[in-house]
Amino acid sequence: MSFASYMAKRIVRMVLSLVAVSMITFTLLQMAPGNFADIQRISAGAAQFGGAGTEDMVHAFASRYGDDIPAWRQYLIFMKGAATWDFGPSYKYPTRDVQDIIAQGFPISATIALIAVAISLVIAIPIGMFAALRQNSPADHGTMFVITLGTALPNYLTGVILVVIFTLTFGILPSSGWSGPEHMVMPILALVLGPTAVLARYVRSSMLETLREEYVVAALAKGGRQSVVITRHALRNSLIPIVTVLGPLLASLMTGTVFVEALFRIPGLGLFFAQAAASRDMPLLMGTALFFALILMTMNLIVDLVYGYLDPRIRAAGGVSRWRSQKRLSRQAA
Amino acid sequence: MALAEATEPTGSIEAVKARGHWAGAWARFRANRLAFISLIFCGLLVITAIAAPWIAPYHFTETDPTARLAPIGADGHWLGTDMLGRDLFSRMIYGLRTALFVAFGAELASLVVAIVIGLSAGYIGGRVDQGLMGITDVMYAFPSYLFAIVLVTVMGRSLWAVMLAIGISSWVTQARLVRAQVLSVKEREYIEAARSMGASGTTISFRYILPNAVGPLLVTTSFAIPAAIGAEAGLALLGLGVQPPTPSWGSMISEGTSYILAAPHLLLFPAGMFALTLLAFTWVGDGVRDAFDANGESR
Amino acid sequence: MTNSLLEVRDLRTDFLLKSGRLRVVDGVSLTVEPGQALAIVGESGSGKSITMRSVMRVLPKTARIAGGSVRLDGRELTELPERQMRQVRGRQIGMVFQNAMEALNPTLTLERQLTEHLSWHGICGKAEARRRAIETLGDVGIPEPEKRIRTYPFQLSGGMRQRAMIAMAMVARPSLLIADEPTTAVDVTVQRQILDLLAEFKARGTGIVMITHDLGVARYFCDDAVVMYAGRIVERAPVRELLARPSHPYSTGLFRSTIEVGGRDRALAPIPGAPPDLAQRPPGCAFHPRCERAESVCRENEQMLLPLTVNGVSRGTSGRPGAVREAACWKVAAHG
Amino acid sequence: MVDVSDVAEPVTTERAASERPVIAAEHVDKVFNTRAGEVHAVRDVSLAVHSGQTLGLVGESGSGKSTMARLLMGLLPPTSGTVRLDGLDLSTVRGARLRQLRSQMQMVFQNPFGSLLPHYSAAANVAEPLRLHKRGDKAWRRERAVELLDLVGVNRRFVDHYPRQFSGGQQQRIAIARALALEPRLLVCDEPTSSLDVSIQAQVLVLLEELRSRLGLTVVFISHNLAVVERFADRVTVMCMGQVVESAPTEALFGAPRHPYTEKLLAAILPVTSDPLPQPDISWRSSPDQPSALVEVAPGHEVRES
Repeated sequence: MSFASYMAKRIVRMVLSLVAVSMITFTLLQMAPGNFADIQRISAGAAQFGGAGTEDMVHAFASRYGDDIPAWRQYLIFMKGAATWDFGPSYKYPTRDVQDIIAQGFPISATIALIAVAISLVIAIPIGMFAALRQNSPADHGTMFVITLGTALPNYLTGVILVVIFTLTFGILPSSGWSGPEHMVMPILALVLGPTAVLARYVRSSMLETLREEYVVAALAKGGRQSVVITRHALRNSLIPIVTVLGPLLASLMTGTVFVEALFRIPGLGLFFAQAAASRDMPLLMGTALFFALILMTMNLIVDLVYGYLDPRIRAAGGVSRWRSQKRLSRQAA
Repeated sequence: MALAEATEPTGSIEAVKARGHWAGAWARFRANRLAFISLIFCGLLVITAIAAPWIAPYHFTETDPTARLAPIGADGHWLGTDMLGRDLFSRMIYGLRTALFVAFGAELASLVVAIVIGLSAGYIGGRVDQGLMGITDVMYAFPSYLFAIVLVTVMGRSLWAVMLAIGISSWVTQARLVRAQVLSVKEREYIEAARSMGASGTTISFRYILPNAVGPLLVTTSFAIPAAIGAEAGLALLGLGVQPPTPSWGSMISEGTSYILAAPHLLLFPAGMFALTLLAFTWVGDGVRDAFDANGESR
Repeated sequence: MTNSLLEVRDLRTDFLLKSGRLRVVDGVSLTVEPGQALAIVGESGSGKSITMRSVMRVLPKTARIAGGSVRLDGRELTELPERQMRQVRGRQIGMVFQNAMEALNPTLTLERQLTEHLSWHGICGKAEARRRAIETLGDVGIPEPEKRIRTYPFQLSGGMRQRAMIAMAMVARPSLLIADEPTTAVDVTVQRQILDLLAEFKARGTGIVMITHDLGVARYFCDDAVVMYAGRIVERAPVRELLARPSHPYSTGLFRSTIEVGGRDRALAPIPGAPPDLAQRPPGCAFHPRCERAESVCRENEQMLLPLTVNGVSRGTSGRPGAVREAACWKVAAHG
Repeated sequence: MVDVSDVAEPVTTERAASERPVIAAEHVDKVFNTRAGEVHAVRDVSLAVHSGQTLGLVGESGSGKSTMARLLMGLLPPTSGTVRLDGLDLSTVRGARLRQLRSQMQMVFQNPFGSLLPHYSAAANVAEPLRLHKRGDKAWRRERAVELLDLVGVNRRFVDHYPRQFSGGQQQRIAIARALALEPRLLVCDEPTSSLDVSIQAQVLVLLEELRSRLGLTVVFISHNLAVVERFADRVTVMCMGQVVESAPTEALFGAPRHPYTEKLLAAILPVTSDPLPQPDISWRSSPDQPSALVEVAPGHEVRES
């Protein structure tokens, strides 16, 4: 399969998935009890603000869809706009278009997530390598213990622990808000632990597997210095599979920021999504859902391409299946 | 007959008792002290959750107007009370009940669905498989937390709704895993051998493939439980979890952060208990994984 | 006195297990001369591979050399500092593995894998290394070596891959080559080609140790043979004499277990039982539970490896200098 | 339709044996559709094995011999051509009926550990085919399994151990016992000894030899090792790249091979008591896309024209 036809296939699949995501979201939202107006009325009533919410909604709705438009037409109109990156105004914030909200909120979420992943990678690779090279030593067991802590605790709980330490006990970092670098420290720290643990675990097991490969013995038998053999032969090959977990990891991190954003009151995109769902703000919910899905799939596509680039077996078209079957055959023969 | 004598097994096998797959895994699990202690602890948690109405001194809605934000060791409330004067200890026990109910329910449901769908996709292949992979593609494009958020909004915030939302957003991963397992077990020679003996598709699926795919499945399920506990609390933290006043550790943590200076125990105890629970379940998962890995079956 | 190319004396290697030390190579001695090939014959678990990995000192983490001496051109290797030992590996001793699919790194080109150790050892510069690699690929019979050097291992056929691995071992022109079952994973028709290829290196003076379970391969390729069982050498002889008149009951059993074309009338007489688990090594001669000639002395004491004699005269060495016949068996050594 | 109970009767007379082969392949082709395109694994193969006879199927990796074994066992459907068991076209039976027919033919695989159910004990593995075909009750099946294990030389004391607790040779014995449980007429052995150590290989071969003569089995024996085949088979078929290149009675094939590829295979053998044969001068290159004819050069001796 040529690269062009591969890309074409992937893109078609992405578009189909996006359509499916939009349909599922829209249908679910239609099924949800109460619409935007009801929700606003209830919360507004509680807050003694009269029918302001309803007016907003009517305003936003009418400016986009006119009165009395059936749901399926609303969907089509929305999708027509979405195709040209125009999601229309939000119900809740009728003066702002959804794409502007995304443009404002996403950089915040993305910054936190990307910095967190970068830090995780920098920490996790040496840790995983170190644990693998000292397999079954106390150092290895200790590392694995900490790694388990990291995988077990959700990022918001880590966030809470950080707040207890840095805000409550030492009072050196602010527990909420988003205005300066000091506001970034705790959210990022909270996000780093989980991915670091996951990555380190993968690096360790992948490294252990690679170290058992005969080509590592062969390189040592050629007179390679251990450090050279590890970096040139083992590390490279054990990091290739790591690339595949990076995709899902980035995805879970991008969306996982929603809890950290809620905890630290950061105006990121995740928080808008949660609000949109709660208030049945159709354009905002659909817009953010589609945007997240797009980001996710692009991320996976990039990961696959990088993987193919790193592994010559995949780079050569169709090579991977042949290699695997040959390897299996030769194992049987042995 | 000379032949029988000729093949008297040598040393090694005499020393070893007949031991099956499960017995071996269990022995290795028992030998793992941390995992075994964690398992006992998790068992106690489950019992506590089931027996909550008898263990908790108060009902979770019961308010004590005379003791709002009571400190630790207050009269009749040994872990203190919250801003409405509700007993913290009781609410934590009911929070545990909520968490475990949701987590076990969600994982059980998703496991059953995953096994049926994953097994048929893997074994039958063809259209069924393509269908599953199609669904998976879409679900993978939809971040699971966000999907759960939308689902909870749709279904309301009852205990069952939260459970379903978490279950629905996790079955796809499980089904994919079952499918992958089935595909790898299906390649084994013993399945071909079974076919050559005249075994039917159902026999092969349920008697031969499933038992050998169960190990890895058990491993992921035991990691999925703490993940589901975390998801339940996460939804509650966003205000999308179980409808108050039913307690959830997520909402308790969220409230706790609001009173962090006035009454830190409102945050510390639920958060601490939450962390401990998650760790215990994760350590059990670790133990299960190591127990099955050593069999070399999952390679 | 001139030195042999490789001289191993009383080599012992242990595995460090939780339950204690497990001796997997026990008092192995062997000699290889330039241009000669020695077969180490044995079944799986006999310690034949670990013996040669001990010589190269590339052992699994849990294995330790417990004693003995390894001399390459008269230089003691067991006590060499690691830094100098690295100069020996790849440069003076080359190694060929059973399966090139596993022994070649799948993500590096042949060029990288054939030339990297030339620069590690400072043998030559990059351009010269590339020239030598191409030359060696040509030597092992790979067509269009200038082109093939840029490919990855998976792009070659099985036979070609095996040749490329031999080229990797030989590119630094080592004086000793250790070949660990180099033909077990290849097709029968390729086997002989690979052996003929190795024979060319032998003819140019390379000493070769061939680890094999196949007596046919040993006979076709090697001059001398040692037979290993449960970590020890049980018999040592020139290959052809070993096969003409095996003397240790285990060698005899192996010989009788081997099926060959035209041997339809020869009764197949397999050795009963299976090789012992080294952790539960039988007392006395390790082979006695499977040996039909075993007597009480075999169950209690172990016999040393002793020269075979007939009426006090060494026998069966066919006059070739350096050729020895020895066996470790009470029933054999006692009366020849 | 052939009645199964009828088929199970041992064929006693020579004449009956020569009339209808136990297993026969007629112009069988098998094409696999893989991602890399079509792979023509087996091309126009015809063979027949009569009752009590052993056919040796020889070839290198990729020759299609293992695919042929699975075609004969009805585990794979041929792309074209027919496979007949006792004259019955396997492609005409399906489902439960086919599963029932399978009791007539059993297979021993190359990798004994891989072919045994890892979660069943040795006895349960051997009893499994009996259970599948609803023979006897549970106690009887176990008793029968223990008997069979005894027959192949697995001690009674170890029948409740699990496959991975046995050595490779022992595992293969268990697999053989399982294959014999249903008292099949046809045994297909796919490289049954090539994963075993030398001394164990000989044990298993001796066992198979003895069982074959004692039970009057019809055997298809697949191997890359010509020496083993020579010892074991009455008739040998040599395959290369999916085609039969030569097929002859064992003595004729080894005494006077006609096809250059057969000569090449023979020359590849490294004997232990003599020097190997000289390599043939003419190297034969197969061109499977333009198949040449299979010619009978002597009674029962067919050679592909080169």
